[in-house]
Amino acid sequence: MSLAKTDPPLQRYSVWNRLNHWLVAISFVLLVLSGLPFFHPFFWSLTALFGGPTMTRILHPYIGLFMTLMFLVMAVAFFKESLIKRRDLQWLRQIRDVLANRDERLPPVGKNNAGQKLVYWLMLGCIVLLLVTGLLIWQPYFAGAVPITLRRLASLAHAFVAFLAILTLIIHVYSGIWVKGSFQAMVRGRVSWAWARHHHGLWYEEEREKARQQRAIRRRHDTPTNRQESP
Amino acid sequence: MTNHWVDIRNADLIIVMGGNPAEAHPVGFRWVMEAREHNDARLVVVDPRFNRTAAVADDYAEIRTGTDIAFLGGLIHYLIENDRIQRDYVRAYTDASLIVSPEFGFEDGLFTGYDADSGEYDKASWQYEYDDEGHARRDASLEHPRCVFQLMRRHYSRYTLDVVNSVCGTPREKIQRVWDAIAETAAPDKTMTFLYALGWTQHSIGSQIIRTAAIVQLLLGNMGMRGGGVNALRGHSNIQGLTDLGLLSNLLPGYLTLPRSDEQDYEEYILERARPPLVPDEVSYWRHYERFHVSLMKAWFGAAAREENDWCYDWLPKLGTPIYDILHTFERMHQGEVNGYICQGFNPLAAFPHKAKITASLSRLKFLVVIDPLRTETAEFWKNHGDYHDVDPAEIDTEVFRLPTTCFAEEDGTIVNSSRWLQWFWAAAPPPGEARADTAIMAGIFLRLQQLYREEGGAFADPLLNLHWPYRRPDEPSPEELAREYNGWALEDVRDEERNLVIRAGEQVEDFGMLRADGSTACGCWLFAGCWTEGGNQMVRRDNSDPYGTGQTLGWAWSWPANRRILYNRASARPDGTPWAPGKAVVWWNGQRWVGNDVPDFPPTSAPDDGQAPFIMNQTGRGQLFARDRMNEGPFPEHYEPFETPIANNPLHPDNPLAKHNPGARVFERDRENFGTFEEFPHAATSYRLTEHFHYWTMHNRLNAIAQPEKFVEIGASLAEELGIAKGDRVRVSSKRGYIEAVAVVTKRIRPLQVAGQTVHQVGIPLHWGFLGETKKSYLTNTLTPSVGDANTQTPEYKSFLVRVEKL
Amino acid sequence: MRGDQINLQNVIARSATQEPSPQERSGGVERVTKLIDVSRCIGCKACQVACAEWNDLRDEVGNNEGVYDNPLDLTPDTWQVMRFDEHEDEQGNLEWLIRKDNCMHCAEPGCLEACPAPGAIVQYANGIVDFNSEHCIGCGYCVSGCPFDVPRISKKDHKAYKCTLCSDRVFHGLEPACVKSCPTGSIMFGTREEMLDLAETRTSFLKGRGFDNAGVYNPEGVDGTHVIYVLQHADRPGLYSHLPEDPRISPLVDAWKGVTKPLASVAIGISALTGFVHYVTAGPKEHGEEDEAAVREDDAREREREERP
Amino acid sequence: MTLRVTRRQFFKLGAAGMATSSMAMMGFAPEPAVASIRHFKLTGAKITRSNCTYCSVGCGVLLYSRGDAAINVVDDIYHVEGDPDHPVSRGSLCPKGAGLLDYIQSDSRLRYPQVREPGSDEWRRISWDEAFDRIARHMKDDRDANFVTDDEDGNSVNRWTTTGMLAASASTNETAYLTHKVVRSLGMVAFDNQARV
Repeated sequence: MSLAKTDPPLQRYSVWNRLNHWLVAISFVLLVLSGLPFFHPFFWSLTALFGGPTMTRILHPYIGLFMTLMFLVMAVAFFKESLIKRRDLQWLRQIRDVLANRDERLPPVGKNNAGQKLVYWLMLGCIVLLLVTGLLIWQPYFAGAVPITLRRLASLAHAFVAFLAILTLIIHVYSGIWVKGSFQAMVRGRVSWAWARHHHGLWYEEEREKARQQRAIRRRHDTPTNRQESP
Repeated sequence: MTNHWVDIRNADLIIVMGGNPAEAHPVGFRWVMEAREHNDARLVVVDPRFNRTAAVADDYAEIRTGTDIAFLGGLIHYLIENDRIQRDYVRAYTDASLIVSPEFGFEDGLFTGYDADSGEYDKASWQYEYDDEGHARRDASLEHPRCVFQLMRRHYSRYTLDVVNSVCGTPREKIQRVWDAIAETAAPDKTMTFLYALGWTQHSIGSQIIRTAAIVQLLLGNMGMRGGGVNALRGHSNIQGLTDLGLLSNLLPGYLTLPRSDEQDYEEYILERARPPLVPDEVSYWRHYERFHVSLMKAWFGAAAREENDWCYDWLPKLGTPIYDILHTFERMHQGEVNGYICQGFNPLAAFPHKAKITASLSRLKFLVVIDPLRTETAEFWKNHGDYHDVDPAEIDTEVFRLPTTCFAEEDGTIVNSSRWLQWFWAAAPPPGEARADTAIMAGIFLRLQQLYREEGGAFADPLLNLHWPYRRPDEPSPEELAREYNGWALEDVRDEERNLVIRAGEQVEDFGMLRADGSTACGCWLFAGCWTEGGNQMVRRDNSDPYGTGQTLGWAWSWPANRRILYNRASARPDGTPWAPGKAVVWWNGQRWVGNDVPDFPPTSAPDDGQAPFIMNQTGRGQLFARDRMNEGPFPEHYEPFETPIANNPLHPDNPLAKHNPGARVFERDRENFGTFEEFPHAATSYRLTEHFHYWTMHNRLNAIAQPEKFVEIGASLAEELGIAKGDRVRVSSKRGYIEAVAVVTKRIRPLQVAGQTVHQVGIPLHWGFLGETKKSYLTNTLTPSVGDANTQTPEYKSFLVRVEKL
Repeated sequence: MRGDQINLQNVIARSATQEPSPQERSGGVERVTKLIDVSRCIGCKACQVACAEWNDLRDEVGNNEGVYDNPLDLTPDTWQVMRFDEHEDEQGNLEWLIRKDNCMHCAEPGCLEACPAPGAIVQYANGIVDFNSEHCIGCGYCVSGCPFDVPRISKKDHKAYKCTLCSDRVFHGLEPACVKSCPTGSIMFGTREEMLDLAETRTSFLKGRGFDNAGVYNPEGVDGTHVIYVLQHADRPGLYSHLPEDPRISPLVDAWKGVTKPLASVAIGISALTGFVHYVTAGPKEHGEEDEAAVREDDAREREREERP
Repeated sequence: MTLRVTRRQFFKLGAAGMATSSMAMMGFAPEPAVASIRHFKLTGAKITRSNCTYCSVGCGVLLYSRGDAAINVVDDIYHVEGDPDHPVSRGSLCPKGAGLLDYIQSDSRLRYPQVREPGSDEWRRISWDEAFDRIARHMKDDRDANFVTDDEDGNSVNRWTTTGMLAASASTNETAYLTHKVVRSLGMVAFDNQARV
């Protein structure tokens, strides 16, 4: 039996959202793998994954450009739901409860919790910086024209920001694994009503409201005979 | 050079004037640096430009181009009046004490005997006063009013500090500083060397500038000394050798001279040249002239040269005019009097003055043969190269042959460096394509000619039909055969006065002393006798040991004459035979003979008591302060303005137009029309070489093209400001004869000078770059230079002319 | 200077390599140094040409820009240039200061510190800092690392190039090409000790000729260089075409390449580990039965409300 | 049912991660970073002692050529360097001397005889025989037509003034001597070399 049949009922991410996210995710991982060797020789042998050191040097910036593009698209799509609200601050204050899984004490959360929003903004910031600094030290295209001090600054910044980005990524990935169902959500795009109610109470209410209205509309047009099952 | 490269390190003072060794002879210049470091020597540069030599000099003085006689004349005045000369040396080793004929005189810039109409001197009065034996009268006290010393003193009394300052434009204190430094070397244990090059020769008064330097050195007792001398830093690698071998219109090998048309009698020809001593018992070595001459004729014409036919005296061409120099030849060519011309490794279109005239002249030739390893502008003078050389091939009917020859790396042979060393070198690879050695090319042409004359007969064929041609491969004489030939060999057993065998028939001569005038010896160049003896090729010797630490390295190669490294080195010892100073000793008398760290340039057993003087080639045995009739514009050097001068008249003779320029200079009427005036062309220009390039060769080398890629001119900052020129701007430099365009190098290193109450700006124009090769295409500098030459050498005045600089 | 230096184990440092280089055999190896006495330099460019000839470099034929300098600057094909400066002092005395500019072969090479490619930059026991083109990846970090702005990235192969101090000649017991060619003895070569002594001699000579501030340029900031200058005005290196007063590896580069690298690497490791530990201790975040129940209640409530006529 | 990652599965993930990195550390170990010196280009070269023929210092130079002059090889000079034995140059060279290689190998070197016919705008390759024949013919015709045996004063002068020659002061003494010998035997007087300028 195909998974589709047993797919949870509630749509969380559209196909495009998911595709977009995973393209970003993959290129980000590639960037980490191709970037780390230049960051510290301990990771040098990762260059073997990209057809040798020079190839790695050549590929890294192009992957970077691609990821930036993908990310910006995603950033636009997720912009609204990533705006930080007052209640998010409260959620953050209770971060200990979050980590200790004392979810019942937490204030209700919208489509995204404060953590996810932070990841959004951190990544946005990092990636813009990485783009700029990356361009400044890009051999053989731009570096030559950049004053040496700026080039040094850029190299330093690029390394540091990349470090931040990687940390953010690790947190992001871990949360995906830690919060059951969210991984699936990004894979198949759907979650169960229960999952929604637990992790994103407010969003759950919104979705139910939407569902009610849809049913109302349907009732006005439909004959009683072919009435559908409730959600 | 009277001395040699390494000997420079023995100097206490190095005066670089009329040269730029750091730029033109960097490796030789090493020994200047050694002198500074190891001999605590000072280096002083006097030059129109603060050049690369000045960059490492202890002192520098700017000077207006072409005024060196004034600068040095003033020095002579200063040395004499302040008694800062080496009196013992002057009295014993120069002609200072000789008394000059009462007819001799000098007035308002002209010496006695000048004929304003012909523009020539009658030199009869330029002589000493002789006694009945034909010996010059002397006054050892140097007090006699007509002795050379007093005449010279009077002559240069006009050259005061003020006059020199106003003629040269050099600031007073700088002049004084340089004079003082030089005066220091009047001490017997101090020597100064003059390093000069074409910055002195390429003036209408070039030879006399050098004469003035020689006078200074004689007064200071610096001739024949270690670290002394008047040292010509010759330009090309073998220009010394070609001069020694006499490849000049009026010479034969070894500074023998061609007869004039009026010298119809062989005896007279020899007598004129085999000069008797003018002071009793002096060596006057030229009295052996006939030995050298006859040996040369035997080398050239072999058995055909016999006493009966005066050793083929008739076969030698006789000169109709004193000299068929290049200015003379191109003047005739310009008038269509020359039909054929052969350029063997020479690029006259680029190298001769007034390019427009050269182009026109070459265009009037029937045929031109260019023998060269490289493409040259001359070979392509008929080709249109746009702005750089705008001609119409269709209008040029000259038939041009271009023959490829080997370069040094592809041939064996010797060249003579400035130290007079004959150094043998070996080929490392075959020539490119079909290129052939110059010897093979000369032989090839000659043998065809000979064949034609044999078959068809023709004008005066005897000399070429009988030319001695003993080479195993007639079409390609080997360097070894030729070297052995110019060294000389015995045709019969040679015996001395006591009938002792000197050398056997068939043997190579050991030195020119073995040559004879009776036809028993043959020698292609007496000066080189000893370079290839029975002991073998002396020029390949590579023993660089220097046992005395004097740098003579007598075991390295072979130096003419007789492997001597310092000429006139007898003068390094006092009349009594002991060295003037231990540190400067070269040769000394050990009781039986002359010995030392160099080969004595003196009869080895002539005891000091015999009183023979050191300058054995001169009839007086002495250094000539007074040149007698040997110079064309006078016995004492006098300052004359360049033919294109930035000032109105000769400050020394403002009222005598005849004495404005050198009265004896080589100049043709038609060229005078092409001289510019300072009203029209206000800037004094001088041309020169850069270290990155060598004339017009290295622009064909990528490496040198990279190091200095494009033609530029050097302009002083103040002039540039006046004309609104910034560094890197393109400028046009025009003279009466044409214009060039180049990049402006604006520099603080050329300063405006105050000359005769006016400001003179000088402009520097490197001579490199042309319209061929790897560098950026450019105009030829000699588009600008004037066609006028020195009175004695006819060397063109490349170093002083007038231009106008404009921003483009 | 010694033939045995050709032994490639005589290495002080290699770029981007943690494990120490074999050094036991460096025992008898003398450090070499090139001395450039600016006061003796005539700017003839013999060294420049000899360098290009020996290293088989042929740069483009440029233009004249109104100065004697040519090529104007270092390029991948020009590993040294002569820089000409006309300096007029307060008294109006003119000096033509000509400096041979090339890699200084620092004892603490910024290029080597910055280079991420293992073995692309090597510092031999004799002090020569050499670029090893096979390992160069053309990232240009050496350019950022160099306090003297020496390395240049080639347009042809996108690799970094600079003066090698003729490592090939030196390892075969010869002096560098530029040194051999120098006509005036402005460039000298020998062991570090010999050259430092000679530098002192030359300095005192200059002081004797009135250059009171003559001195040796052997900057401490990079722990000394294996190319040292004798300057007439050691108090003002800037006079010589902006020779750095006190060159040192930029703090930026240090920050970027120094401790941050290992620390950051560790931090990344730790953060991953933390997640692991947290998962094991706190366990996953899951919704429970109560949520399912609540949802069912909501369903029921709504259905009821909607089916009410 | 929802996809659940059990603890066991999580360990697998971690293991995989470790694997990738350790694989990189060991599996794909890159070539060891060995220091390599450029090959010494003079090894086995033939060395010929020579003299620079630019200026009059006469520096000793060593010409390094490929090929050992064996019958089957055409030697090729590929490096020039100063001769340390030479008392004047002691191994040093000026920028011209240091660049001698590019003179020897210059693209401007001539490879075969050429002629430019009157009015023509181009060079034409010819054989040495043709060159020598034509030049000799020109010279003889001019000499026979214009040779002066006696001047207007009746002096026997035997000179040829209508064809002149410039000799090369960079050529060897041997060339110079032979040239002078030939030139004077023809009675030529318009004859100079760079010493004149």
